[in-house]
Amino acid sequence: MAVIFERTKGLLDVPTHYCPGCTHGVIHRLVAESLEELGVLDRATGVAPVGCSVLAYDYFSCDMHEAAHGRAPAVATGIKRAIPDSIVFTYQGDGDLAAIGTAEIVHAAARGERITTIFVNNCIYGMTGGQMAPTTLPGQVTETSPYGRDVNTAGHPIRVAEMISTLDGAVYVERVSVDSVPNILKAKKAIKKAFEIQMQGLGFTLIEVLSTCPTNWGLAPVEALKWLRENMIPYYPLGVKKDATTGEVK
Amino acid sequence: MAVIFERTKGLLDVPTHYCPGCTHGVIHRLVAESLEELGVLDRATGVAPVGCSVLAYDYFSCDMHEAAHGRAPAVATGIKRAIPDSIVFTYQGDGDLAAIGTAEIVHAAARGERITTIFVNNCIYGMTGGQMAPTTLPGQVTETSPYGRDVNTAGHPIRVAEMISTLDGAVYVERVSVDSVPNILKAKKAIKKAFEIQMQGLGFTLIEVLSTCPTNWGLAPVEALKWLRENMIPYYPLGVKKDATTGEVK
Amino acid sequence: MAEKILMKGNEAIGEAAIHAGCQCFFGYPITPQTEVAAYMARKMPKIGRVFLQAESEVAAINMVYGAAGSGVRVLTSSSSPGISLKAEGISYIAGAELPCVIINIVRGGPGLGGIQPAQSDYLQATKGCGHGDYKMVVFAPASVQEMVDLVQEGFDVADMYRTPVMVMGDGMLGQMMEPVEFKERQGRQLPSKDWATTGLRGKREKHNVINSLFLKPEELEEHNRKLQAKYREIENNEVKYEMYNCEGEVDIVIAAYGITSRICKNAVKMLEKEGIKVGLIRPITLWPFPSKAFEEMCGKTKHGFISVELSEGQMIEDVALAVNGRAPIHFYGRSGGMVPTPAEIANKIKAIVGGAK
Amino acid sequence: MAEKILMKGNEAIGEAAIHAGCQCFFGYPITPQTEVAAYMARKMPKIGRVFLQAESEVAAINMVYGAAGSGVRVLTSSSSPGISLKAEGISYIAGAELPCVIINIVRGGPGLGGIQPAQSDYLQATKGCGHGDYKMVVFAPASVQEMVDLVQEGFDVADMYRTPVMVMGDGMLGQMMEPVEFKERQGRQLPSKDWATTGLRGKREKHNVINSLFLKPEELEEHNRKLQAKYREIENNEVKYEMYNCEGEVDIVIAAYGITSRICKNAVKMLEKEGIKVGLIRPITLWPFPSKAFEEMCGKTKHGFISVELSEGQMIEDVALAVNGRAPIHFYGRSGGMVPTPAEIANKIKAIVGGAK
Amino acid sequence: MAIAKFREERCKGCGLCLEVCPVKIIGFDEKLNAKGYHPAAITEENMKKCVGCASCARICPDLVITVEK
Amino acid sequence: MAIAKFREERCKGCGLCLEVCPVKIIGFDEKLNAKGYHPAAITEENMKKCVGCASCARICPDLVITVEK
Amino acid sequence: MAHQEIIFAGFGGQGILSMGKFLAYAGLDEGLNVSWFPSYGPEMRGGTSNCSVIIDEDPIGSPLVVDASTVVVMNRPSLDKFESHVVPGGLLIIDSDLVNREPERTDIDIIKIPAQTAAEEVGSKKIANMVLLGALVERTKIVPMEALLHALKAHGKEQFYELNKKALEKGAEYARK
Amino acid sequence: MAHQEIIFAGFGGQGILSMGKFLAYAGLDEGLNVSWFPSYGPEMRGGTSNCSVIIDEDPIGSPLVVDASTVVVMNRPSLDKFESHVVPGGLLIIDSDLVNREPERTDIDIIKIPAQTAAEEVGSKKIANMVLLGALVERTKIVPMEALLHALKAHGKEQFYELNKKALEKGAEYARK
Ligand SMILES: Cc1ncc(C[n+]2csc(CCOP(=O)(O)OP(=O)(O)O)c2C)c(N)n1
Ligand SMILES: Cc1ncc(C[n+]2csc(CCOP(=O)(O)OP(=O)(O)O)c2C)c(N)n1
Ligand code: SF4
Ligand code: SF4
Ligand code: SF4
Ligand code: SF4
Ligand code: SF4
Ligand code: SF4
Ligand SMILES: [Mg+2]
Ligand SMILES: [Mg+2]
Repeated sequence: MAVIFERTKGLLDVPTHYCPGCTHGVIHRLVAESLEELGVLDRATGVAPVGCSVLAYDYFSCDMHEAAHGRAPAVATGIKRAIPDSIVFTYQGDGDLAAIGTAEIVHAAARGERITTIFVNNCIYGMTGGQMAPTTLPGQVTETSPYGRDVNTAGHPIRVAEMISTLDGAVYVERVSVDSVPNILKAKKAIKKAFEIQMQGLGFTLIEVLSTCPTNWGLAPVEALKWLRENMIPYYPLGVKKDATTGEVK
Repeated sequence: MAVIFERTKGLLDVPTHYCPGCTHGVIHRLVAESLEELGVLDRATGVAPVGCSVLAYDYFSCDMHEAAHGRAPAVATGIKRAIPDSIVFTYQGDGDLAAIGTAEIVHAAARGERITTIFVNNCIYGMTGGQMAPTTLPGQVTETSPYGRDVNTAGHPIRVAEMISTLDGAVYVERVSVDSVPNILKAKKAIKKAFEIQMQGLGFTLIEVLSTCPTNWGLAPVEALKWLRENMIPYYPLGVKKDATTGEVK
Repeated sequence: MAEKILMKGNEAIGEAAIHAGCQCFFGYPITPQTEVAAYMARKMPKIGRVFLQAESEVAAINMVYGAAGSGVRVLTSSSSPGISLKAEGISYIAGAELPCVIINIVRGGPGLGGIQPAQSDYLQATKGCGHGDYKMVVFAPASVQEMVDLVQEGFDVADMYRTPVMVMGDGMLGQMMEPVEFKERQGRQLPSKDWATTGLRGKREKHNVINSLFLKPEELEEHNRKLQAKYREIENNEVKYEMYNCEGEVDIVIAAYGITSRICKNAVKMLEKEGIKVGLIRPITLWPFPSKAFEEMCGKTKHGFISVELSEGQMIEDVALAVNGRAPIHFYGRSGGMVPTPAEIANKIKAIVGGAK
Repeated sequence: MAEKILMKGNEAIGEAAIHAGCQCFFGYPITPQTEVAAYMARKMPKIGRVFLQAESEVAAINMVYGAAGSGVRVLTSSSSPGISLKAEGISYIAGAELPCVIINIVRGGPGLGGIQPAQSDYLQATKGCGHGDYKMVVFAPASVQEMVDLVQEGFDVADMYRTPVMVMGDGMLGQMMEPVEFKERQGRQLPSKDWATTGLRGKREKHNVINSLFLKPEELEEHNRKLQAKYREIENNEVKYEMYNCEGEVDIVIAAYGITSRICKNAVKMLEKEGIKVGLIRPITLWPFPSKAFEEMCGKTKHGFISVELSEGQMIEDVALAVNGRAPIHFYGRSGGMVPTPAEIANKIKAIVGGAK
Repeated sequence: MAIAKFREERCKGCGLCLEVCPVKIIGFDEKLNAKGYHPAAITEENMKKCVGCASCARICPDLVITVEK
Repeated sequence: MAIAKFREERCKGCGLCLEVCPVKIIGFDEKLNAKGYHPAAITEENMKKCVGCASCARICPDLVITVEK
Repeated sequence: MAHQEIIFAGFGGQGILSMGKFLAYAGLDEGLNVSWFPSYGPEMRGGTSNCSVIIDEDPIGSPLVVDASTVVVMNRPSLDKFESHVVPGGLLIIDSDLVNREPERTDIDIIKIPAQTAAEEVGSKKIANMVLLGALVERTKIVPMEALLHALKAHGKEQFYELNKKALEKGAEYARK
Repeated sequence: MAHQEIIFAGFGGQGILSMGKFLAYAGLDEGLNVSWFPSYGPEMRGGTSNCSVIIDEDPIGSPLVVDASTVVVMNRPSLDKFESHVVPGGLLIIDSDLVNREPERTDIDIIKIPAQTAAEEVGSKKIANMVLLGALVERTKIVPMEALLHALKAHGKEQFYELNKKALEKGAEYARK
């Protein structure tokens, strides 16, 4: 019998601390598999954020940094500049990347930093117990938008992939989702492609991954997938936002 | 004889510290005239940045704050939220707004903060003696890009107006120039319109003004106007980038 | 007398600020103080006041600058790494002489550290949070009730002296519930905020400017001398502390603040039973530090002092400065979220004073 | 011996770092240290090394974190407000035990303050720049040559102890030109950086992790104890200072560092002529502070000590801690960019010691 | 014939695999695992229906499942 | 007839007004002002040619010029 | 004996925190010093939840209970974690419906209550926590049952009062057995 | 008298900073302690420029010159600002082509040189600074002229050496007058 699916060597064989059904775990796998398949685990360094995935450094089998909240792109820049042939990625949540780390992600992209950012958008601050994120949907109830996000006072959600696409240094930007198996397959393809572009030294790549937070959304894991599908995807349309390797900008 | 042109009451009657021919002075006038003409000098508060215009607080006749480098949009947010009927503007350079202050401007825009940002883009850090700014043009020689900005290592210039236009909370975004009298007249119109939109409470407004730095560009003032025209405008196209009051997005 | 209710420290902070007339709250989530923001998010909009989650701690402190400069009472809250990010902003606020209240619910450091209770930001708060010659008033409550009282007092002191005030708790004080009551307060007579940027509104001739820049050295020095004079005034008028069991001669005097002081009190009681008399000085203001209380005890303690901290030796410097060589100073500290038991502290003290008399 | 050339302090810093093998520079412009970055921008690309102007000081210090974690020598440079912004990052670097050199060319504060020379970040550098229980080594050169030497030494000390090292100058030292030579240095025997994230590269089984998070209090405390042990070792081995005119009995001892110490030396000479004997202790490491030098002088000074600073009284705390009540301590400070003349200092001292003998 | 093997002690009982299995053969075990969850499992009977699509494995956030064919 | 009045002591001699004047009547004064610049000025002769367009005033960064017509 | 240090522990959603809160309120109403302190932070993510409650005539030091006079556990991991924290002679209350092992301690007082079953009998599994709390108060007498009921009335949801009261009584019965 | 404190002042672009630098280099070559310190910051924006140079046998304290043994000014604002900084008996050197007023001090040595004219005679107005520097060295003897020439050769641009040398000599002539 042939093995059709088994655990990637890109992840250490340890249990994770994620809540049941949290899709952080799926995204970890996609990143790790990509690195393994591209044969670069040996020269890869990942940067974990501050957020639920803070302990990612305990899960990925390649070298890892734990960065200050929001600063992963700057840390990754330091790593890449110090060791230019390394393959460097940041793994960041929406609080980390789209709130406190806005300047760092914009400038890493503008500089065309040869790194890959995996941006996990779950519309909430998971780690700290469910506060509003810059990506929280209008009307969404969170700890700090208890009456639903009021765009009048709390502002409008940021579409990160679209914003980053306006920057010349960003060469590949795609938004994917892990709400279903077909979408997971597409997400994998996008992540792998981003790393390939990094290996070619073409510039900055970012994959925004729509992800669930069953715990702070107050939904069962399967319900959370549905909520993502029905609420997030309409606001955050999937697809390639920019592909400078082909000249495509959407 | 009728007075055709005289000094606005929006500016105090004091000499400025700007270098000869520096167009910061022109932009000050346009802002001050707009406030005066709209009759809001009395309830206006401006926020000066850190940059050559740091002393703007000594020039505008309305109440003023001097903000930390890059943080003017946050300071302005504090002022506007504290006193909602005030008319609040930030006056910021390209180092201030597009480098260190990236997160603050993006989020003020995303929140649809009812403030007006005057963004003075002169492709350089004037105050500190001519270092590279995020808006410095490819190949441009500065103190920190002595061999010309190499986009390969220093990255690509950021088109702020375009980037901010991707944010839902930004309702009016235009890029103007003060390199000629006709353009100055257009710039004035844009600035005034931005304040009008603020008065209507519609959201965030930003006017990017292309400006000169004869001193650090190493050019005579008149040459500097020409340099702006020939080098900056092609890279930073003028015009309305977004007008949500009409639904226009370019 | 108001009714006593059980409240979490973090929520009590929010309610106290509301009672004090706080008009704006700007913050960014961080454990273990997230409930402050959550509470304000629920309450402030209901009473027509401002709750705004900033994009970062840096933005939050600068929003505070803007609102404080506009003349309203404003609060921000964070925990250790977030406070480090506010350092520049706090220095600006001090430089521009703006009143505001800043909460630090301290967690273990350095770096990302941990999220459990700690007191390892003492030196940052009292000495070096930000560049330049400035000080901020630092309150260290030891109970949820005191948290409430000091937040309210903090707004008064801030307005009185045009200075930032930090109220520093720890993860335990922030997370625990205790009975609190919101008493009617006798507020101070406060100066009017005629310096605030409210817009001229036809009431003023000259524009108001909020600023910390003084390009001419003579002017910047003058400004600094003015700040220093204010700090001396605060040192003269605003020191707060508690002395416990300090009557007569004692074997040793504990210095402890915040949650640690409560544990120390239990240790004092344990030792009392063993015939060891231990005094306790509990600084309530960490800056200005209650040096006089220590001076007073120098001649009355057999074995000197012991600084007990949830840190690796920070307040001990201020104790040493106050004692100034007149008595030995010992130390007992835990860190990283470890909290000592009264027995541990008692044992340490017994080792110093040599067991029961 | 290498040739002596005239060099600006700021440029000498850059050249010294290059000599020390610094592979990456990350910085953000700020007066009065912009020449450091400008120099690196000119030189580093030519020798295949990295110059990168970051988008902010916050980004710069986190780039330093990344590069230091990757095992290369890395430098960043800023001035007061910029250092405040780096506070969180420095705490992370200390927590993750990464070696790097940080330059602070101090200007007047607080807030935006001014751009003229000052020493008002002493407490920030030595006590409270960032949250948590950590220390960084702080060098205070007094000449451009010493700036060069200490930047080079700084990289060694950083690598030796896996710790951030700050080299703290002021606007004057940064802007002035003096003769310097770049000597062949006898480097230290340094531990290998087997902890660096170079990629596994088939050479390691286990991945390397750069991190400052320890969620379990026991582990965070253990980590803190390890850091403290390292700090004690540094205190034992790395104190540097100069004693000038301290032989025999003296009327008073000046404590002064950096540029101020040079002015004080001139004051010492002036007073000598008037028959007043003044010693000078010049701390070269501000942390660890040369307490022993002060202890040594306690019995040999008639009128105690005087701390002379370009600040409103910061180093005086460390002087007091070292002297510990054994002698009186006086103070003379200027601030905001004001720099005293030798005569001013001499006058102050005469007022204390009561004129010539 | 295909087999989906579950590493029971790693399962958090989230149910995502149940949802995506095209032949709906995955259920929860009655007993709790060491983590305190009812782990996903396939009865011997049901296993025969497995088409080896690996959907379950692909959506499992905890890498509980290996699929062979 | 139009008049452009120059507030000489404020002029920094940048020359922008010279450049934009449609009738090119503005020149620099020989003497230095207190700031040390040769201030812009219009001779009495030239003033007659002023069309009162205020272009000079609009581009002057230092608000040196008032225009009347 | 007006000094009790209690740990309540179980899964999130079982009402662990509110159990502690009502007890603390009852203590407060009795004029005693009280404190309540939850575990916080990422360990919550594992789904566990616990809190410390102290009721004392004297002022309270640390609100964190290490040596507990009483421990109430509502799942197996909590028993594993906290069994050792009961002081000799102290009390351990176990929801025996949810905990599938016997305690090992022999030097303490142990009450095993099939709280889920008992609560369901009263009306809803959701109030199993109240059953256990009833047992605690009955056995320790730390506060009068009336004080607890008063706290429930004053600080709980009106509509659950009667149900909760029944659950408390049911628990008290078990404690009297 | 190997202790001189000199202020050079004028507009940016007049070579104020390099005048000081060459002098400092000459001092260095003579084995003396030297320091050079420019004014910095936004006042530069006004177009003014100045630097302090100290040459001393003893170690140098502050590099900022307040009480100058010599002041060299190349514009009117600099004369206004620094005339009072010359110590009694000190030296004031003025580019009389650019400074349109007489100095007020009578207790000091004053050399007025039409340096622009003199420089133009030598070859270019741009080296007026060197004319003034020549006068300074000649009058003060702070360093031998040879040392200055050596500094120019070692640290200046090759192609300007001869011109500069002539300018220095021209200045020296004025000082000898
Ligand atoms: C400087 C700083 N500010 C705030 C925090 C607290 N904090 C930790 S994680 C987090 C947000 C995490 O949200 P997100 O990035 O969306 O990641 P998720 O947990 O949702 O995966 C915050 C605000 C911190 N650790 N440091
Ligand atoms: C935190 C901090 N970093 C850096 C500086 C130094 N600084 C002052 S102005 C400036 C840049 C100004 O450039 P820009 O914003 O483009 O304004 P301009 O002078 O060109 O008008 C910098 C980096 C500072 N004052 N504070
Ligand atoms: S809190 Fe949300 S994002 Fe974090 S691990 Fe749990 S489900 Fe995932
Ligand atoms: S330096 Fe440039 S931007 Fe600044 S005042 Fe001078 S010309 Fe204007
Ligand atoms: S491999 Fe496919 S058919 Fe088999 S159990 Fe998994 S999801 Fe079901
Ligand atoms: S998806 Fe994985 S963790 Fe979830 S129930 Fe299935 S096997 Fe268990
Ligand atoms: S008003 Fe017009 S015509 Fe008259 S001087 Fe000015 S620019 Fe020239
Ligand atoms: S534009 Fe204004 S400052 Fe410039 S030369 Fe004309 S009048 Fe003078
Ligand atoms: Mg998130
Ligand atoms: Mg600029």
